[in-house]
Amino acid sequence: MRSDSVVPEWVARSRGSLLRPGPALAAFGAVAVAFFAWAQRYGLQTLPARDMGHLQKILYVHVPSAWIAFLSFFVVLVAAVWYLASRADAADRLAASAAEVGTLLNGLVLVQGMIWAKPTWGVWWTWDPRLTSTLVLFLIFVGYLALRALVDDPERRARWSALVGILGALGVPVVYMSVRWWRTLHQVQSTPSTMDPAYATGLRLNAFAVLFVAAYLVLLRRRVARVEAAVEAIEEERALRGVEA
Amino acid sequence: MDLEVAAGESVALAGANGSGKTTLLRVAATLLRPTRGMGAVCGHDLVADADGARAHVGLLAHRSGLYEDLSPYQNLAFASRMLGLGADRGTIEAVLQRVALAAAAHERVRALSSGMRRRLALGRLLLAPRRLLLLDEPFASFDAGGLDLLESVAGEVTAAGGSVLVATHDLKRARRIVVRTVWLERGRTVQPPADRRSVADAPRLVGR
Amino acid sequence: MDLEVAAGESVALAGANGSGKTTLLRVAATLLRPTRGMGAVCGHDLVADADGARAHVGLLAHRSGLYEDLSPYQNLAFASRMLGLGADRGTIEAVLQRVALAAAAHERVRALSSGMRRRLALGRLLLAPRRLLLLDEPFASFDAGGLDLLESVAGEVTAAGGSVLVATHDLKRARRIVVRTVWLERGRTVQPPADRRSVADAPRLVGR
Amino acid sequence: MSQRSAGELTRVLAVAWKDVLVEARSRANFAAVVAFSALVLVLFGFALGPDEAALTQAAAGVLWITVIFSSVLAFQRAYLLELEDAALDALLLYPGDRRSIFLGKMLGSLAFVFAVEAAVVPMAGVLYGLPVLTTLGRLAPLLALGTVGIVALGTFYAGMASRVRAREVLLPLLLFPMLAPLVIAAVKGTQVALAGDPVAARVNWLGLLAAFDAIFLAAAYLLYGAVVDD
Amino acid sequence: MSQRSAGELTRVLAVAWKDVLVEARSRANFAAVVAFSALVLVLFGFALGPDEAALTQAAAGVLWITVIFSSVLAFQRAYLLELEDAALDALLLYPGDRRSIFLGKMLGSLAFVFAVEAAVVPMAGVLYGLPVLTTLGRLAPLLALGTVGIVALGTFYAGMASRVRAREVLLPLLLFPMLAPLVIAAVKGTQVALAGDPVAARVNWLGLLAAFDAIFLAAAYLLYGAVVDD
Ligand code: HEM
Ligand SMILES: Nc1ncnc2c1ncn2[C@@H]1O[C@H](COP(=O)(O)OP(=O)(O)OP(=O)(O)O)[C@@H](O)[C@H]1O
Ligand SMILES: Nc1ncnc2c1ncn2[C@@H]1O[C@H](COP(=O)(O)OP(=O)(O)OP(=O)(O)O)[C@@H](O)[C@H]1O
Ligand SMILES: [Mg+2]
Ligand SMILES: [Mg+2]
Repeated sequence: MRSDSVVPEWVARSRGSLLRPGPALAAFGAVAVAFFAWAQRYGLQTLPARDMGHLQKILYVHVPSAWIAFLSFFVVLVAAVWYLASRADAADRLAASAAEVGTLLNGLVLVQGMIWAKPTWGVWWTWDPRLTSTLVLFLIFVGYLALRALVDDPERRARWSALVGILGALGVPVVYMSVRWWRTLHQVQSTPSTMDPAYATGLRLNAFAVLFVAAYLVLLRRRVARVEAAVEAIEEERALRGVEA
Repeated sequence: MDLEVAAGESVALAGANGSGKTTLLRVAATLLRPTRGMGAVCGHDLVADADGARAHVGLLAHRSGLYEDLSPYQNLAFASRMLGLGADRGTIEAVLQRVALAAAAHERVRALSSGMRRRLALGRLLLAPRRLLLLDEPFASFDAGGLDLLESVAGEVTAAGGSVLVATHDLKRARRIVVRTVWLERGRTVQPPADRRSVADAPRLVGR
Repeated sequence: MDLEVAAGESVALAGANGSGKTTLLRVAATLLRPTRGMGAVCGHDLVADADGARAHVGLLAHRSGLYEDLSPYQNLAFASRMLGLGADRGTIEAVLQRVALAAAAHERVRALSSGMRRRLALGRLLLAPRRLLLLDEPFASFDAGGLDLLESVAGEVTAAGGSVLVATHDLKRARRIVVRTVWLERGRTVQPPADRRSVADAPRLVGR
Repeated sequence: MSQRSAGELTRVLAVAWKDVLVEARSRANFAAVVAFSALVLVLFGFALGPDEAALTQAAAGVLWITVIFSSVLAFQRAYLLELEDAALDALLLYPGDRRSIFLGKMLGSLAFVFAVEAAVVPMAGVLYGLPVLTTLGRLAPLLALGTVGIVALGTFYAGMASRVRAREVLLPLLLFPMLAPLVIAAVKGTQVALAGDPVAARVNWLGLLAAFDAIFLAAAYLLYGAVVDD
Repeated sequence: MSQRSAGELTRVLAVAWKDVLVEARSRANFAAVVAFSALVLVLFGFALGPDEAALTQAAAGVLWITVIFSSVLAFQRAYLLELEDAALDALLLYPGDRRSIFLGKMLGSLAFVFAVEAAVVPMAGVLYGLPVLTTLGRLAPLLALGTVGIVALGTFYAGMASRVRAREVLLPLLLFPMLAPLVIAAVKGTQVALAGDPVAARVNWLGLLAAFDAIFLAAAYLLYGAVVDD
């Protein structure tokens, strides 16, 4: 009986460096972070003079974060469909990683927005359609992550979270439209929908920067997920063997 | 592991606590999906054709799967409808008679003793013919009459060309039912399994 | 009914399904109040001095009474504290060792097999000395090692002058533990009982 | 094929009927949910009152929140029933289409929630002074469509949530954010029906509810097989 | 006597610690309750909004209803825990005063609900624009006293209702009528604390809450033995 046979070969090979990213991933991460720093600097330097107030600077993290969060949720949808079609563990790990990164970015959008809203609008929060639907979207994926945390069986966890991911993604446009109708019937507070073309280049650059950083995080998270799955398998094996011990 | 149960054969599963008997029965009943390996019941693959396999399998589990607030009669009537047999009064009363629950037919299941519940769960298996009977520690809770009943039910299934698989620690009693015994130990594979469900490694359960 | 268990004696309760064995054990454990009649454990009346009786009784019931999300170790530590014994690491580990659960000490109980749970429930009874051990169908789910364990636990209680009461259908196994058998049938009253709980008619359980 | 679907229909009805039967055997439960709803209505009365105008304005919202909380209780019960003695395992062992179980449980919960509403709406009418009787024709379809949406999604999510550790919490967590559009449409529609708000009336809330129901009913039905497939 | 009560104290703490431990082993559960509370707050936003004035007026009520719903979840969990594998039977078999079990379970729930409130109050402050930070000194005692009353009653009734079939539904049924006076006092007190309503301020809401707490706590403690004794 080979007692180490429960350890997948790629885990055994990595000799304790599991959680450290491999050289390719590390290089990508470094480039992503450097590009992000440069894009931020570029954005801030090219701000139109009249807007040099500190407040506007948040724009270059706020809007890209929102875009990439939405993109992450779209990845969750795709990975969920992929999982149901193929039952590939890789699909589930991608979905989980994208959901976590997306929820993180979504949370950042909310926090940044609130920090911005207090000085500009005088309140932390207002029931504006975009704000409200961002919050609901955030909560949908908090539910998704809670489900993942609460289901122990890996196969069932993958299957159920794929279902919740699909329904959640289906809900996004419905939520967005209904919140609009709910709100726009009455007076609308200044919404962040008027954008000066002067911001466009900086925004686009920063959108890519956040995209790269997010992609790095997803890849890193996926690696951790693989290790977690291996640990889960080993622990279960140990439980099975523990009986006669 | 490798297990083949022939038509008309009855087999006991033995093994220490936690050796995977219950898990194997649940895989054979399509309640768990085998992580690796494959199995089939009466030619129906357990994964690809789970629905086909289900039609032939009857499981008597640790927990009976009854509705506590309904009566034994109502529980059987529901089971009968779900099997697509309608709820014929005569049939149900005959089953209740056979498992000696006629007197308690309209009590709440909640008020029944543990053995009476097991009888009712057994009665549910009598509603339709089964090709493969899976019994998980069936000797617990039954009194002498219950054991006779169990024996005759298992006998009928094998006589009709079906098979019986009994997970138990009580091999002496099991011998009244089974013809051979299979031992499980961590799934009884030659190579140690990489997964707790590997007990399901290729359980070829062929009911016929 | 009338039942007296002497010090150092162990008695089996037999009877058909639904004859009232479980009910009697629950009355003796003070979990049910007798509708009529009375009983006492070690001189503590089951109704008037239920608290005094409880201190001497240990019950192994159909369901184990464990916390599914805690580990075996945490379950025993809690039980030990509730018994007023603190949670001494050495004692608890010794108990886990004895019931052969040391390897699973920090798993969730939810993941244990049925026999492993029964072992843990038995382990809880080992934390404090008991004068009266009530075992409800203890042979179910235990493998051979579990049965030996059960036998030695019961032997220790009787050797220390306590008593053991075993409700079971498996008299052959019970004979490894008990010295005599009492049969129940609808409460074993001379007049047929007018009440289903009348099995509790005057169960005089004297542990000493 | 048609015989097969006739068989499935029998199974759908058997599951629904069984749930109704369980409720009927413990009638206390239905009474309790109604009483619970009444108490929520009263509590809101105190929390928002004594300002009459504020109360009337909030009435539609309070009514729907009451319906949602009662429904959550109904779904949880519907599945606890199946878990108490591992009945769900037995249910999954019957041969045939497992989506019939979904439809059956949904139908059972629907009957239950409709019955609760039949008691709650008049109570809300009395407590908040709403013209529920005269507007019944417009109110009824709103209630029907709104309830179908809640029950379809709720039955779907309860099938998962009821089988995890923190089941009481997970169900609302998954369900509530998805219900946001439904709540908006239902509340607005109810306000229009009750008071005739001219601005809000420009949107076809009933149509919105119907669309919502269609999308989520279809999705839940199609995906349910994967919920119980293990 | 004093040694005996020291023993009971150990048992109280053991029960409370066990409940905290179970929560800690599934930390996700606490997060889920917090998210649930956020959802209730948002759902009310949809039901009562988008008119900001109406929302502000209703805020104190919404806050307390959120606290109550979260507490109900906590009680349900606390007792489902004991029922899952008949652990309550085992608990009742330990010698000693059974009211210690009540105190222990109450303490455990109290810890949980306080933790939830620490997250809910800031969220309500942000979403409904309440000055929770500046009025914290007046809010905290209100929250503490109100919560103790809710938890005392809830633990008592959960202990009772958990032994009955329709437990999830019976709990609120029994809980809510008793809670009504307590919640009214809490809501009114909170409104005063937040806005300084001069009329309502003439009543000593805090004193009223303290009186309710004393009554409920004493009654629940004394009666608990009878509830679990069968
Ligand atoms: C909690 C508060 C806030 C949240 C949740 C929030 C959320 C969002 C989201 C989700 C987007 C991306 C929408 C899209 O591209 O479709 C966005 C874009 C934007 N936000 Fe915010 N926001 C908040 C506060 C603010 C504030 C206070 C301002 C400035 C006064 C602001 C200015 C902008 C601008 C300029 C855009 C880009 C507009 C566009 O793409 O059309 N946001 N916000
Ligand atoms: N849901 C689960 N999650 C993780 N592990 C599990 C689960 N169910 C069972 N196991 C593990 O699988 C192993 C086999 O359990 P199983 O219930 O099949 O044993 P068994 O042979 O029926 O034992 P017993 O005789 O005690 O009933 C055990 O070690 C158990 O810990
Ligand atoms: N909670 C209850 N309410 C009403 N009747 C009950 C209740 N519990 C048990 N009974 C009835 O009391 C009788 C005795 O049941 P008990 O569980 O004591 O039997 P038992 O001898 O343990 O049987 P078994 O061998 O099947 O476990 C049964 O007829 C049962 O219907
Ligand atoms: Mg087993
Ligand atoms: Mg019994």
